[in-house]
Amino acid sequence: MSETAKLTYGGAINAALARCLDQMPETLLFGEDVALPGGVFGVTRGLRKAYGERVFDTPISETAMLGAAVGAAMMGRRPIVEIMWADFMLVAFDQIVNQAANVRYVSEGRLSAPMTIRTQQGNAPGACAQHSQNLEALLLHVPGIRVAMPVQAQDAYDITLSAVANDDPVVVIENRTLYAGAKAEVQIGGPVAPIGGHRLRRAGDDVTVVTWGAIISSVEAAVDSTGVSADVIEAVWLNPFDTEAVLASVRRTGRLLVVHEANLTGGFGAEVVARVVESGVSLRSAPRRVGALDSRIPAAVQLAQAVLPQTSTVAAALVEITG
Amino acid sequence: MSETAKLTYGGAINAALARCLDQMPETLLFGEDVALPGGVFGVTRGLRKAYGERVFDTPISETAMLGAAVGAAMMGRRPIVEIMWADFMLVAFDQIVNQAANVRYVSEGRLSAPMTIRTQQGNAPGACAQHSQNLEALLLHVPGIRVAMPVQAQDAYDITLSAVANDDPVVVIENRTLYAGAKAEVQIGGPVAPIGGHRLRRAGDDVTVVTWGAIISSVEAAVDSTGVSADVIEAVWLNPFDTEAVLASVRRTGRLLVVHEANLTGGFGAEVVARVVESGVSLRSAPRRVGALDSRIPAAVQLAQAVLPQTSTVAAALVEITG
Amino acid sequence: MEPQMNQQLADLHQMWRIRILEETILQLRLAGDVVGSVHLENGQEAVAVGACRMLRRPDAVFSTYRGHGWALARGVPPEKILAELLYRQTGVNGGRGGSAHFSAPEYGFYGENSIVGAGAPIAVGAALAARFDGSGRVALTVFGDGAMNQGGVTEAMNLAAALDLPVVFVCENNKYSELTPINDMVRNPDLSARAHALGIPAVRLDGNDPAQVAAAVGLAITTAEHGRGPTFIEAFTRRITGHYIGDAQTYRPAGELEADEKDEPLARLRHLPGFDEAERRARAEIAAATERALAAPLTDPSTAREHLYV
Amino acid sequence: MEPQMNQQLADLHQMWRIRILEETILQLRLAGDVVGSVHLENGQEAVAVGACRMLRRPDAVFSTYRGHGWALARGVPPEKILAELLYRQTGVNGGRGGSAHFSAPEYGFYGENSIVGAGAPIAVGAALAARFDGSGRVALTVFGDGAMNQGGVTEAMNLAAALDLPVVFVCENNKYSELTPINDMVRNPDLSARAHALGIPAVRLDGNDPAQVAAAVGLAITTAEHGRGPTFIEAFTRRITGHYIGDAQTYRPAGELEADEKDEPLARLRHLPGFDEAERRARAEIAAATERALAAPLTDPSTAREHLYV
Ligand SMILES: Cc1ncc(C[n+]2csc(CCOP(=O)(O)OP(=O)(O)O)c2C)c(N)n1
Ligand SMILES: Cc1ncc(C[n+]2csc(CCOP(=O)(O)OP(=O)(O)O)c2C)c(N)n1
Ligand SMILES: [Mg+2]
Ligand SMILES: [Mg+2]
Repeated sequence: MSETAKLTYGGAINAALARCLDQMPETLLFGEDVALPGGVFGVTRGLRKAYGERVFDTPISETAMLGAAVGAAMMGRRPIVEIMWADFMLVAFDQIVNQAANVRYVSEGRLSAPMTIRTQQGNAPGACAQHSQNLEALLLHVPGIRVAMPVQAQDAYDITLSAVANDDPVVVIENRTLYAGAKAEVQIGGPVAPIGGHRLRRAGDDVTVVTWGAIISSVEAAVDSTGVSADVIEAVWLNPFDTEAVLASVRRTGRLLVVHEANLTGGFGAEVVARVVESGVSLRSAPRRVGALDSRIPAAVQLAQAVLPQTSTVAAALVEITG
Repeated sequence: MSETAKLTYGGAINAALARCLDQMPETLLFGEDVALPGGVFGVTRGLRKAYGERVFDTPISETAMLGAAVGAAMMGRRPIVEIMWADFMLVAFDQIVNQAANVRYVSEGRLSAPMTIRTQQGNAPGACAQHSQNLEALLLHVPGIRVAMPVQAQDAYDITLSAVANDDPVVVIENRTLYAGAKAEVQIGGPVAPIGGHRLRRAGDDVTVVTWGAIISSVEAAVDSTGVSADVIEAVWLNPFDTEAVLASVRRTGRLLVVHEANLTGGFGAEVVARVVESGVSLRSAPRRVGALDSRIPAAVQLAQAVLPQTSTVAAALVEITG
Repeated sequence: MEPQMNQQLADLHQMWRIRILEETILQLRLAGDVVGSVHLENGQEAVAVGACRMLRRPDAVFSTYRGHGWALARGVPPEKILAELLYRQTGVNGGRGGSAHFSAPEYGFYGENSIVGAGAPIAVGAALAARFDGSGRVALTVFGDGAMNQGGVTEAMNLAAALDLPVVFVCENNKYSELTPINDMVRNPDLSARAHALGIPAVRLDGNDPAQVAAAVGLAITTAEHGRGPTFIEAFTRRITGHYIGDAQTYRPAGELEADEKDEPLARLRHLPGFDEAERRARAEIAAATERALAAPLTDPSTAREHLYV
Repeated sequence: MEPQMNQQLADLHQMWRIRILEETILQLRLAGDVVGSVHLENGQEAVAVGACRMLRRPDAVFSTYRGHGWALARGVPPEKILAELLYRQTGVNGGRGGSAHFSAPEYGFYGENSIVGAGAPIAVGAALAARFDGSGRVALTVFGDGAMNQGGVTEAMNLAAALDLPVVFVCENNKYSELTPINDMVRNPDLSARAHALGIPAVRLDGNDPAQVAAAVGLAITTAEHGRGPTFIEAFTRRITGHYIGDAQTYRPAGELEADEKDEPLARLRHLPGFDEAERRARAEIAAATERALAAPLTDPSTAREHLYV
């Protein structure tokens, strides 16, 4: 039964998690401060009360948390584990890359790990270098893991459901700057979509812009302010990545700009560019990437601004590539 | 005083480490089984005996080992730490990405972390999925870390020295299939080069092949067997990456093939392709990448062969791109 | 025969099966039929045998790379193990796992792990699942002395203790981590003290005696069944082969290996009347299994891309 | 005055300096001059003050994100700390570290760390360096109760114990990890037992009493100087502000915060004759420092790319 509700991004995730806990009895939800406190960003508020012991707090032990998710998933549970900041994955990256990712393949399909890792990433004013990274590219090089990055409340709702319902490990990367934003009309209770797909955020003819994550607001602002006629493809799912949609658009526009908040070198933007040019599609100008400089992220806001991509950088790239 | 010696790849690293310990009193060498046993591959044989307590064994505690390297380096030591398999970095990735990489930048240059991480990677017949990965791309997305990948004995010697002498964290990725190979004439004792640069392994006109790691032997075999006239650029240093050399070659050949053993999606090959096409250099055909399929690596040799790039795959790509 | 004697003979037979399986694997490896990294558990058989005979159907075992014997003791047919190491279609994972990373969930063997310590948190997850799935499962994870220094093992033990989860942590203390003595890598050689400190009941015992191991695992299961959570067992044992094939064991003090060979679980039982008979039966079984495994077709390489995702 | 009294007044003054520094930071944060994540250590000042007064020049402190007071107690001028949080050129790192990740090695403050537990292995490295550099350095690392459950901390303690390295592990047990009580996350509330189990001498003490902390740290330094390696100190204390700014502390049982406020280190010393005077001096100092910090120029954004590599 589909209905709509006015929800923030965080509220949409909360609603999706509630639905998962409600309709999939094999779900578990755990992480640091997620249960009794309801999450440091309030995203899991009320879920412990509503769903009892299936929602619980853990020690500050990311390796044990992720390992426990792998093991519980192997046994048929559907754990949803929160890693409070994407940066913290790195203390336990083995459990994602060497463990979760291998379960299905190495067992020849006899085992699986239907687990969801919720985390959030990115820079916000004043965050330190250890709380500012955009790490999706690390995950996107790992076969066996799915990755999504919702930005709109509706996507946050839908993708959370699709991720939890999927039978492989999925990392859903949220963004804390969005949690408490404006409320939006969110369709809830509809059918659960399979994973994958993209969102077309702007339609245009002169350039294809591929982007993901919270920086899409800069991209939209840049498109709107420059008046460039752009197809803006939001890759809400990065694995599986909708290469076909990008190619179809570039075939039409003949130009490609990729924008991400992560630093450029080795970012997933390179993969998008490589796939497009390998396809042999003919381009009217050289493809471009906009991302953070290859730097650590300073805490100082004015310094971070100099490192991270800004609306003006995106606008300049749009003008240049179409000019 | 430069002289030459006949050394295996492993022997060349051993000689370089001995020279570091000898000439740089602030060096330390540690890791699992590196001291008394001389390393599970014998690479550090004899060093404990020759250099005493500065060479020592550690518990199976990669986080503590890498953290200890960071801390000792901050204090002016020059630790060389061995991570036995690149796959094992992942239990302690935080100490590389969130700790070592940040030391200089976040302290505004007041601190530094002149440490070297030696590890080895890649598939060898029968290795399991957790001992087969090629993980350079993960490191190459991390600003603040340098990365090299020597294949020839001379490079192994030179790069080890350059890495240890460098004042930033450097990861030297070796390959265990090379350690006990044929001996080669190695120039030892010469001046220590700064980090960076590439090696031109074949010179030719019709295609630029950029590659790194042990797979270069497949690349060379493919070039030789197809008779394609190829510039083969070995990126022994991946960070800093010698973009200029690649561009100069592609400007001449008009074609680009990148070959790596790591799986394609999100591999560093994408970055190389992106840099080349972003430069606007005009290409005679679409660039191509050859790498492992996006898969986990099966233990079964015949399955691994189906997943990993083979000489025949490289040869086919060479013929196709130049044909 | 008395029941105790029956049990001893049953254990003996199981230990012989493991020993001969391992010896067979060694031969296959030396002959080049098996390639790559292989870790044998010769000398350590009593831990697997003592523990697995107490486990019930729903229980789940998580071992390390040194896991062939654990799989066998758990009931995985030797042919399927050998076929796995030989990369045959009939292997438990069609050769994708290989010696160091195979699993056979249909026998309660949830797999080896080649990352030191990484199986412990995963076992905790299997125990967590048991809290909700009504299976009554107890998860048993086995790792070495050296693995105690991998942070994730402490995290796993603490999580199991904090949540009262039904986990049996078995530490096979064989004195060495690869080529390095554990006692050079810790200050306090009593590894069980770490479990104690986390509030986990812990016992140290002779891991070359299957009866002692079985008793402790039995108690651990009861503890878990009563909702009282995890138990830690430090089982002293010795491997009488190298860490890997080709390990010359030069790190062993003079005489140690000889002493270990006298004290290994099979040597201890040489006096038993059924000793030779148990060996014969095991040899026959493993030989037949080897023949069948070798005769099975290699897994088709065209399947290599399957099973990455659902 | 007797020396003891002198010491008490000196400690009191130091604690006031920290308290007022933190209060000032809170005001700056609420006013929007400081932005982002800020973790105050109100109520926990006695640990930093007791410990740092025992440290010698070459010693190295590694704290967490809750480190302003540790830096101050180590001798970093308040102006440089405030300027750091205000992203000024005159900040200890020109604003690159910010509240949660700054360092000032010239004062023996090797920095905060915002990854729970990550500072412990790094401190072990600083102690390792001391074995070879003739500095006589002791490395002190401080972390919270919750950090004890991060595997790297156990690894670090074991490595220090195995190598007899001069490290002081200080665990500030303030009962909470963010919003979650530590006693819900462990079975054995005695965290020092974990150090004991690793063979590390461990002590539990009243962390609101600088004298107790100082005595323990002094002993730890002597232990380290004699080549006997690490010491673990579990210092009980309470933070009387939220974990982060904006934390409403709804997770606190009724009456707890009030009790904590009565028992916090400054409240305990209210009877001392020099109490008000110490506060006045501290206020004047921090106010002047704040003024200077606010007047300093913001770090030039054009420098943002510098210092990534040598
Ligand atoms: C995280 C990690 N570090 C290092 C290794 C390499 N390694 C494999 S086995 C081993 C020794 C393990 O010793 P122990 O835990 O005592 O087990 P045993 O082999 O003696 O059964 C090491 C260091 C690994 N596999 N994983
Ligand atoms: C590896 C990691 N996991 C989680 C966090 C988020 N986090 C920051 S502070 C904190 C609580 C730490 O509690 P404790 O160690 O008791 O220190 P306290 O804040 O009480 O001083 C958590 C979970 C983190 N920074 N790093
Ligand atoms: Mg061992
Ligand atoms: Mg705390």
